[in-house]
Amino acid sequence: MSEIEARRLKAEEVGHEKLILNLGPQHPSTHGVLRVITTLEGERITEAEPDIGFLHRNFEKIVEGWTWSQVIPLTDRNDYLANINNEHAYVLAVEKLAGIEVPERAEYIRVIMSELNRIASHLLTFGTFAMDMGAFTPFLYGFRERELLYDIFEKVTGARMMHNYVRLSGVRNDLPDGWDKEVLEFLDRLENDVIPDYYDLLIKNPIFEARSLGVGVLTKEDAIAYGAAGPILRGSGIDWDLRRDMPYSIYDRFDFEVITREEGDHYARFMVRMDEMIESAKIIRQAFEQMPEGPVMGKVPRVLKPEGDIYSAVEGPRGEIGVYLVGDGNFKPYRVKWRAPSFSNLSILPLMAKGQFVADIVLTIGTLDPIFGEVDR
Amino acid sequence: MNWELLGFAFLTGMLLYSAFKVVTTTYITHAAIYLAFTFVALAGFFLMLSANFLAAVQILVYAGAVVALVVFAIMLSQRQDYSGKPIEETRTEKIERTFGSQYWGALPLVIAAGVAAIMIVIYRQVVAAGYWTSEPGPALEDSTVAIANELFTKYLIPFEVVSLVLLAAMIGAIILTKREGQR
Amino acid sequence: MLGGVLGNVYNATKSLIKGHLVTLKELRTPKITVHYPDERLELPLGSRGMPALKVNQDTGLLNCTACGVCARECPVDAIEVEAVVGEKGRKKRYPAIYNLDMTHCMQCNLCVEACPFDALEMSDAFEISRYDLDDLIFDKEQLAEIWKTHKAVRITGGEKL
Amino acid sequence: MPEWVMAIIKILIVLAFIGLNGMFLIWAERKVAGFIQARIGPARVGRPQGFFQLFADAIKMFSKEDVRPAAADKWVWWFAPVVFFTPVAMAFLVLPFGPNVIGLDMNIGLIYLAAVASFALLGVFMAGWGSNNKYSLLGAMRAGAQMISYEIPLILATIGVIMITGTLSTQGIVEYQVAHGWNIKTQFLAFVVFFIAMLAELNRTPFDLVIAESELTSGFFTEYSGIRWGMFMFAEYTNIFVMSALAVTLFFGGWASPFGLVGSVLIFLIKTYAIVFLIIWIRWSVPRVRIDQLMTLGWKFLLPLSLFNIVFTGLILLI
Repeated sequence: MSEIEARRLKAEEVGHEKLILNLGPQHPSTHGVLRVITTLEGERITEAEPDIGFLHRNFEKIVEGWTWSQVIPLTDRNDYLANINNEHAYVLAVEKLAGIEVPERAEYIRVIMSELNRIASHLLTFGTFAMDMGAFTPFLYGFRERELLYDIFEKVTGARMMHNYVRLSGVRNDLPDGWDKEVLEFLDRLENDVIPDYYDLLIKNPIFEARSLGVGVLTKEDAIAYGAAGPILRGSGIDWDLRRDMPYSIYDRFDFEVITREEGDHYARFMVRMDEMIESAKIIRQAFEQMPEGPVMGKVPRVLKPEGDIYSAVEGPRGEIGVYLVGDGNFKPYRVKWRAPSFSNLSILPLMAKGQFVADIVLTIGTLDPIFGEVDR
Repeated sequence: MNWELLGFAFLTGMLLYSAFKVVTTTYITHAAIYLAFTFVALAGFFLMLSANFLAAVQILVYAGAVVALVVFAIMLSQRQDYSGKPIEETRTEKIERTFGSQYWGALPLVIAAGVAAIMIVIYRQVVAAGYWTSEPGPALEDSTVAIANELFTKYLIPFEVVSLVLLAAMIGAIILTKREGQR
Repeated sequence: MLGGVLGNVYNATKSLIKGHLVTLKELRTPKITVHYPDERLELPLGSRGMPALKVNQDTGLLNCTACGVCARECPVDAIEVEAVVGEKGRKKRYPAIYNLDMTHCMQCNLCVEACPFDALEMSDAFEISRYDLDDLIFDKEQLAEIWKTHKAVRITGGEKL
Repeated sequence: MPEWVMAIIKILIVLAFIGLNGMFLIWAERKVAGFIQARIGPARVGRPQGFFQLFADAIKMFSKEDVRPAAADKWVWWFAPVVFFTPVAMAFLVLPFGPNVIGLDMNIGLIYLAAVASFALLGVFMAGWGSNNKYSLLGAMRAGAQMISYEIPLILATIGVIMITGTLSTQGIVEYQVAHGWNIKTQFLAFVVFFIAMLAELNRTPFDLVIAESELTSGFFTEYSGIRWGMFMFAEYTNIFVMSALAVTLFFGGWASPFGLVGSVLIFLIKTYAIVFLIIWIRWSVPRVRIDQLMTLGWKFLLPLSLFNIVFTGLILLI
């Protein structure tokens, strides 16, 4: 007996008429391949159960057969919207484990690229959230800006998405000449033209406000209990950002604010992302000012056989990307555990979906913004 | 060719067949859809009688709104699950199983056609005998205005009373259908 | 209360009109769409397509010595190398077979970084779709051909583009 | 020429117009959407603006396989596009294209239009039920709630115009406006209500909950393909044209020219397509509302407003 039949029988026993609706895995708005089994009463959801694993590709086991440096291109594919952040997380962990030194300039480049990637990811989230709400145009505006940003990425890393740019002890290559000007131009345009347009087009729209204000509220307690991360945590009013609270790399040298909102609804989570883009721009500007000249690659030991275990985490666009590594003195990792923020964020969905309209669960998935490369790994 | 007669025959057939199906079909949604077609055929009769306004109102109120509400009520109250008819057995097979031959499926059509034929004969006889040959009503222009004038002068009080009764019925229905906890 | 409602209506209308003006403005802005097969974007230097085998300009031979480092470094085992050791007239080892399986390759640049002999480069050849999977396994002649016909650049560690 | 030949010719003209207009609007929507979204839209077939895309689309639609879900309610499923399409075509009977270009100048023109429009709901129901698909069913339920709720303000909004012009005939309304100026001047409130209700009747964004591709995939026509899907599309876009034409007739003087020139079919079409553009423009600018917000807007805002408009117009007329 399939689970749907079982649910139907259960519903019949209770004597209520319930409609079991399968959202996904092939559904235009489930980000990636998420299947949510929802039980409906009219248009209200009484129960929602996410079913994941359609994109499972055994990341953690595969890398046990690869050398330490071979893993880097694969980390790109975990959260494919935050490639540099993922590479950064992994590389930081290995560097800590093996005690590798990183040159100053490489640290700055890593920070700049990570923050740019955060902006790219939030631009996409802006777009997909608008599309979940039925507004198609902001989606394409978000994508347009992101594409321009990817052009900038391509000039440095040689690829638009799967950069494979961060290396143990540094980054693969130095920034090309004049690249910083391009980035700063993009940031100026983003802050002065693009984001105000977004405000006019979508965020101040009365329908947008009606759909997002006070909907899908996540309380502080629940956010902590479910291990929410990133903008979802901060949207519920918890002031926690790894970049400030557990500074890694060189984040303690920058002056930026951690955006929090008290309400915990769709609007709050959405606005946290919008404001974080501006904070990221701030960090990038400071980084360009402070950046020293010098090499971008340090010395990597010829034979890399670290021993011991380590947990290290970075703040990705979706929250804490944690990497737990165990090395047994071999040229391959003994165990890699990937703490994906989307996974823990998605676990809140059943709680938040209860009592919502069908239309709102789509928005809830939109603000949780899970990336299935990362959820299923 | 008498176009009027042809139209009458068509409408009669449609009306009788769909009315027959409303009560005999086993699927309640189908019944509602047949009901809509019955109303449309009825509107066709109004049109033939030059009562344009009534025909339009017939479609607007009955075929449009009432049937929609009926379908709504069906969908909201149905106890069975939502799968339509069983797919194992086609209609032809079912008829064959019940009657022994699939050709019995045409029975309602035959009956409808027969009744339609009888109606046409009667119509012709009656018309030929001159019973119904009243003068054609007043010119078309006045139909709407005439109805409005009647409604708002002569029948004003009954009209308002009916609307009040309907309102009361509506509120009553809402209260009755609300579940205990929601009151 | 009525005033509040009217104020809301006013604000909503105003912001709706503002939003519509944004889309109206976009009607006239220049489009960034590129009609791909007819027009192409200039790829930046170092844009990664598929790897190519570098040919020595003077001798016309491959730089590759078939040492097999790239094959070992490749995470997805896309490279297959077999060496021939010194025939007459040629000093170095050279590859008898050098196959690159583009059905596996993820264009990560790791083989180029590993190569100690300046024999591999990332070319900007990205239009590599074929009707047959077997055609996606490139042998050494094809890889050299790609190096000759495409812009290729080698980035190994830390230098500027 | 006998009357029935004329009738058949007229029907053919209307069908040809529906086909061409539907294809043109689909193309125009894609083009406008493209330009609004910083793209260029269709540009391949018939360069440079992709005008022949509409024929390519039509050919594709006709040649695609007509897939019927195994568990569909066969006849209901089969008839739904027909029931949805017919009323739309019937509406052309009373649209006043020009001074003498009208199918039939009925004295109940507006009520005829309302009746015909209300019948399309049955097609939606049949499609939603017959597909035997939960998304379709939800879409049909939403369609029912939405269309019933918004038909009332839609019709009530026209009553103000009827009271002023004193006729239900569409041609009569236009002739009144030729003599007395456009109704939009006196009936602005009615126009606002009419326009919002019209968007909802047409299932266009921001009221496209019936289709709601992010929630219900495609609502009631999720299961349709090929020409059957095409019929829904044609009906939908023709409906946009009909409703815009109705708005022009009621509020913008129909075929009357604004500058005192002779009115003509061309002016009527220009006005109508201007409204169509407005509808397309709105679609690509706003998000979608939720079902409860839709109901609230319809019953608590538009209905009182349209009633107020009637009372107000009546008072003015009395004084």
